[in-house]
Amino acid sequence: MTNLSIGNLLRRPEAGAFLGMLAVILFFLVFGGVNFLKPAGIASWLNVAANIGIIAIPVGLLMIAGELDISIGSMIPAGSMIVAILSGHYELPMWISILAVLGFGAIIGTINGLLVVRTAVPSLIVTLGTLFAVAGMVLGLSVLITGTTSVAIKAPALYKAIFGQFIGGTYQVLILWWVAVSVVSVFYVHYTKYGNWIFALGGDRESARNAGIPTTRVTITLFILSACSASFVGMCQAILFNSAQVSAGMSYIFNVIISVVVGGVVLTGGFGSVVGIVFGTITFAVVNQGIYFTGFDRNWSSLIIGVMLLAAVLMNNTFRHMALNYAPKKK
Amino acid sequence: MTNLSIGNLLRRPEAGAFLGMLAVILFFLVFGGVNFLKPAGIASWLNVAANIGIIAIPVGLLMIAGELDISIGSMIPAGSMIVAILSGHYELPMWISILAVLGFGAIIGTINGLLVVRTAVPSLIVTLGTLFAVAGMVLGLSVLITGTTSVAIKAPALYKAIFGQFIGGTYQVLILWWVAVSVVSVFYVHYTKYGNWIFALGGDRESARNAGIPTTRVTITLFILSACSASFVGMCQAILFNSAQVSAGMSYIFNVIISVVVGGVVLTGGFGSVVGIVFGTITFAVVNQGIYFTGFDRNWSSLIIGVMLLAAVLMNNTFRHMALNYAPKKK
Amino acid sequence: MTTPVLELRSVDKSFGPIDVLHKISLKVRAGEVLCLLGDNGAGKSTLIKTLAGVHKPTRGQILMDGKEVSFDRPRDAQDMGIATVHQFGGTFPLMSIGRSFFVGAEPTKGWGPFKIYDRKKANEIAVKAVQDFGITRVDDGDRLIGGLSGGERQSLAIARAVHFGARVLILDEPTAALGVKQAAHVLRIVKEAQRRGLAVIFITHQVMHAMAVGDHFAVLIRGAVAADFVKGQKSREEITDLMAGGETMADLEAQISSDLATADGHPSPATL
Amino acid sequence: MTTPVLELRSVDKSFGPIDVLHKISLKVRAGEVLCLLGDNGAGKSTLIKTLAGVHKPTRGQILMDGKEVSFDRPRDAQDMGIATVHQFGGTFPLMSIGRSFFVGAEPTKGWGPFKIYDRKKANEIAVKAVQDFGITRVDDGDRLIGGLSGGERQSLAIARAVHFGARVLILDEPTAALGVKQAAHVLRIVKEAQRRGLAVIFITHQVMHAMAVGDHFAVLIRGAVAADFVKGQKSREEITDLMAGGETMADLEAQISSDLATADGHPSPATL
Amino acid sequence: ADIAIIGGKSDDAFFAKIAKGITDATLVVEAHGGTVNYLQLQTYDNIGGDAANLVRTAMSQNVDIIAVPNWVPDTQDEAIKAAMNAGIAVILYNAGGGEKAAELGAINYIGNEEYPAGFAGGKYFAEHGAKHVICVNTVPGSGNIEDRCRGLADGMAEAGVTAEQLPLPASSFGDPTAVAEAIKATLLGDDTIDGVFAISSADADSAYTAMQQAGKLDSVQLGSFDMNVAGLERIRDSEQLFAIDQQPWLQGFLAVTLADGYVNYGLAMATSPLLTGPGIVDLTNIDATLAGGEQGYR
Ligand SMILES: Nc1ncnc2c1ncn2[C@@H]1O[C@H](COP(=O)(O)OP(=O)(O)OP(=O)(O)O)[C@@H](O)[C@H]1O
Ligand SMILES: Nc1ncnc2c1ncn2[C@@H]1O[C@H](COP(=O)(O)OP(=O)(O)OP(=O)(O)O)[C@@H](O)[C@H]1O
Ligand SMILES: [Mg+2]
Ligand SMILES: [Mg+2]
Repeated sequence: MTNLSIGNLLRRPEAGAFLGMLAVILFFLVFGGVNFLKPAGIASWLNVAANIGIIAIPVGLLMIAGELDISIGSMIPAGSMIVAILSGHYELPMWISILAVLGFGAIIGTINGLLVVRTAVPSLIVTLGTLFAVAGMVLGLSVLITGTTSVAIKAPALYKAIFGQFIGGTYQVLILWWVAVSVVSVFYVHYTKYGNWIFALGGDRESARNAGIPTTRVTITLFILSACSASFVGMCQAILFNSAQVSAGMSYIFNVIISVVVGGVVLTGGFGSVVGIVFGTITFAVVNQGIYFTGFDRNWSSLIIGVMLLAAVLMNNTFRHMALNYAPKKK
Repeated sequence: MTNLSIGNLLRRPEAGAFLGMLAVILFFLVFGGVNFLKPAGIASWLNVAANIGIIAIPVGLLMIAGELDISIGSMIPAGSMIVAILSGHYELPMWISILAVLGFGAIIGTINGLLVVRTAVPSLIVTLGTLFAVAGMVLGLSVLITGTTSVAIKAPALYKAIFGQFIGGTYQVLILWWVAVSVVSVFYVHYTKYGNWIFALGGDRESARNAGIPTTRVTITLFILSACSASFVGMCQAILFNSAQVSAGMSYIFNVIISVVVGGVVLTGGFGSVVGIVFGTITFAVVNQGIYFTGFDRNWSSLIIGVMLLAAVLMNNTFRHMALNYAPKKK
Repeated sequence: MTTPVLELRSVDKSFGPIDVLHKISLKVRAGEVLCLLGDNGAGKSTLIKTLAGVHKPTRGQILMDGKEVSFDRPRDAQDMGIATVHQFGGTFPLMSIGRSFFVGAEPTKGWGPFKIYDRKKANEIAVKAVQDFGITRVDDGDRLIGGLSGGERQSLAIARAVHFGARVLILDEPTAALGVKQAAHVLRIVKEAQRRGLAVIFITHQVMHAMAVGDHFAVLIRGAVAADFVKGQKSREEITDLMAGGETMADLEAQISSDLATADGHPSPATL
Repeated sequence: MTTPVLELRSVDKSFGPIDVLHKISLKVRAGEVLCLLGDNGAGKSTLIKTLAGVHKPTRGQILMDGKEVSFDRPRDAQDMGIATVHQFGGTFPLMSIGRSFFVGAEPTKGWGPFKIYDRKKANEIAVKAVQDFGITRVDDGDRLIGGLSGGERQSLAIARAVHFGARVLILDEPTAALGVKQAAHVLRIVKEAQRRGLAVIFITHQVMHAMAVGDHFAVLIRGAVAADFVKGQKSREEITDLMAGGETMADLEAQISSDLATADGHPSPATL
Repeated sequence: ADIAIIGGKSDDAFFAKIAKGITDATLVVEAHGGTVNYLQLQTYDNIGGDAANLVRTAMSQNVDIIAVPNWVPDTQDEAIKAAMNAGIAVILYNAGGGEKAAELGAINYIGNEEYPAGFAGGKYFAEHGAKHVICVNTVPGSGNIEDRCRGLADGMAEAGVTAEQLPLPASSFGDPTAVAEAIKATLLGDDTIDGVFAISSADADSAYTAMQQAGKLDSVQLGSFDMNVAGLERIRDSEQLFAIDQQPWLQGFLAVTLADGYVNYGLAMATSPLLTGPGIVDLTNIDATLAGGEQGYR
């Protein structure tokens, strides 16, 4: 009955992700030296992790609920462009842009969710459709309105401080947002009934519906959250880098999904944890950026990333397996 | 008991894909004019379809069996580079290069398959690992061996005629390979027991194993086929275009998966057909290339592609739904 | 007293071209156990899914307390106090026992946006409810459902419905996967629910179980109500015949036993 | 004659830290029906999965015809003539009836690389086998499994095992989801298999079914063989008590019926 | 004249400027009763092969003339020759070079060349005191980017200083933070680096952030291929050394108008190739450039 036994810890979905993360950090400590864990070194992967992580959490929750969202790939440039066009080109107040960015996320999320719920077309395909459609719309409208595909924006100091600045000259303020999103998500997912609904949805949609869960509402809400998170990150990037581009962030799609799955979320739904996603995101960011602290030839970096990711997941998986088979030992 | 009733036709997995294909062809006939269906116009999408199609069939079969393979994205440049380095740089005979290309496919396929079968890590993640690893290896080795990342190759006429030439100046010889792969696959998948095994595997892996199907062998074979098909296409591209580049074909991953799913294969496995995949590939190629025949503003082309794909799948889906609910009417 | 809690008036249900239910009219009153009997594929599960809000009837009416109702979603039926154990599913392999038990109706503590899921309470209630079924192996509400045996899962699903069933309890073959002890417990629970004034709809293929708890029997044959009678009106043999889809069945045991007696040549097994 | 077809010698099976089977020793001879009884979670399914090649025993031996065998995969067991119907699964919702029936052992025609799957033959045999179970609704082998009722699917799985079972037939709760008619048919099939000289292992929670066909009974309690006896050595009450995990159970029906008799206040339902 | 012109991805900031030139030139073509069909690549994964396919697509549309960048000559020459054999005139622009145009028999070449452009950047860096420059390659393995970096290295080598490539993995492409952090880590890891060369305007934004983060705004100079407004503003504010300009608007505009004149009236330029770059944008010419940049022409 001890709640803190090793068994109970290992049983947690994030245990594997945590060990995978430790392993890659250790690897780069050995091969990359201690610079990697000095403040500037930490920032190098924490900044990357924060950008991915804010999107990875809602996408991970969607995956737990049994759905995929790849339209984030064009929601990021959409968010950038909206703020740049409204506040950069038309010079409207920032708060209007922010509302527009989130509002656009809500609209696309609702469309994704409604299509998935109403038509039974797999969410990969639905969001692929919106991925293309949003990319086309953003490009078409930017060219129509501004005549270019890259718009500069200078946000007022206050908004820059909140959305796009470097704290202490090194850490993106987005890291704080990421922490906030993580804490709120941990609370809602693991400590309220809504989390339970998400897990049930991914476990068995039919049974969840039969159990009285408003499956439609939960699904649509999750799609809105993921679309909004992506457009939010896009907005922050535009504010931080003072400029927005329409080109779609296809690599984000991969990076986010990798982070989520490395974080121990089961691709087919029903299992995972927010903390695991956070660990998975850090693991991915460390693997991706750690290479620059090592002496390895840069041409081989993809090879190292591939092998490290596999190793991290294998470790993760071993533990999940132990977790599922675990039960308190009888005397 | 008439085997040719409309009901029976609609029940076929490819019925929806066929209708989706018809719909997009009609759309582009109306908006793109008749050039689109003249011999040269047909070539413009048939060539694209053939390149995707040869890979889409084994990837689709894997999906039917419940697995994903995204390592194809780096297997294509790997195939190109192997033939370019061996026969272009080292000037070895072509048949050695061909064996090497297929052999490399077999090795990576086996690694993918073994990891998936032995470790229960989701295949998306395993093949993502090999995607990065192979991409890194190809880049690293090319730079190491040739000092550049783009190598020229002039294949002898015989090999060019077989693997990389334009028939009548317009049709890639790859189209014939695609037809051959399709016919052989239709035969094996729909008319032999092996096809049955693939469907069973995707329907319920555990039950399939219990039913005595050599699940491990089937899974590994399918991974080998998909890796080999990708490296084969890469090789043909190098021979056709006389040069090879290492940049990874991430977009191929998307395009192949879209084609397969538009072709009516269920993303979670157990349902689909080879003919459907062929229709799906054509649909995708038509949507992608048809835009060049229309007068639409190019800035909006992504939007049109997205909307068309969604429409094709929605149509497809409606019919699958009817198919699953269909049973001969009792009097 | 005599207004039925739940009533169906000539309900039809088709799936596309397949007609599964034809003009079903049935009533179930408070404190009454309605046994729904019928062959495989007769349409029993489809009927109760219609009552549980999973399907909408193609034609016909559903009345609760004499007033017409329409369930758009299972939630609607639940909110009116109808708890259902479906024939398949209902549990989530990768969820913990406590969470699975309370899914969709989680106990919470705290207030406002800080209402948190009460894991301790949920686990306690769930484990107790399952142990009441005689499944004493299960003592940790955090264990995952995936590791339970089929009967253990089934017991969990029934325990859940009993816990939430306010007015009507619908059980679709609840005893199918259960051991003798657990089945007896389910029957006892059904009777307890009846005594507490709930209306119970009970589906089973076991004559003995049906006769043990049923007050009122309805037999479906090919989607239509072929017989509707109360306890005592028909003999066990008649009921068995009806359950077999109206075909005349010799008494099962008798037949098999006599087969056995006349069969020769099978070796008398040695004791181990 | 007396060499058992299949024998287990002190077989243990653990899943990680969980010990599910302890020192199981059992024999089953040709022409004999071994009924495996036991409470939910006693380990029956785990035991037969070990025999079917799904799990490998942690310790102990499996012997066939007196010779030790080792099954690395279910296929190995099948190749030795052991056909199993598992408690769950076994059918493929999105496959046709004919294909699902023959999955892993497809009938072919033609030769060499052009051996093609004989769809017509497969459909005919499958439909006939299922219709023999009394499920006459199923008449098209191309229909998808997904549209069948639970009982229809179960019948299909049993029909499949009977069709392929050469020497040993293992049925894990085959009658659980079946209607009266179908269950009777399964029992008849078990007896027919026995008469043809097959060894049958039959798992059920229904005493009546067990007593109707069993020659030889083994009761598992918490993963160990608690009793092993032949037909006639124990009374029905004793068997029922054993099935309930060794707890003393009053006769089920009697108890419930008497409960019912003493219960008062429940309304006598009006006829409709 | 019915003109087909082939170009890069529609969301590529550089090609958006070419597209603007094409759109402007289309007015002229249409006034002459002709049409312009702009065929764009959808990805850069197989740039040579896809461009060759687009040439064939254009052939199938019975156009009079095709304007195409010859990105991968080994791959595209065959298709271009096939078009000419079918009686379609060809004009090269953006990539390929004057020699190639002459060899193939194309009417002219309009644009600049990757290698010399890189080379010019290398020389400019060296002249401004850079001794060790990194060429940040976010698309390793793509031939034209390799050429830029090679040119840069050779241009520096001529002055006796060095440049090397920093290839980033594909997972960083399109993620400005990941690109910035990679550059930052590299700057922190090697104090001898005093110049960063970005292959696109978006990467230059990231590179600037990286320098800022590494605290090396004073010791490291930034140069880039192409430019956007943010980049031009940096040059104005002396935060970026220079940008290499190819004048993409001119490339698109000239390619289409020349093609139109050639087909309709047999007009041809006496000068070949017509070079639109490389030009260097730095403090000396920033004001005019910035004005054009804000309207999407530079
Ligand atoms: N969604 C559906 N689509 C098409 N046909 C269906 C569907 N659901 C059920 N059916 C058909 O309706 C008939 C009745 O099915 P139902 O599951 O209600 O039977 P049941 O009486 O519960 O049988 P069992 O005792 O085997 O559980 C069956 O023939 C089945 O094939
Ligand atoms: N893969 C597994 N991992 C861990 N525990 C398992 C596993 N399979 C079964 N068990 C445990 O082993 C015990 C026996 O399970 P089994 O399925 O064999 O029971 P059973 O006798 O078939 O019960 P039922 O009559 O309910 O089908 C159960 O307590 C179950 O929780
Ligand atoms: Mg049923
Ligand atoms: Mg069992």
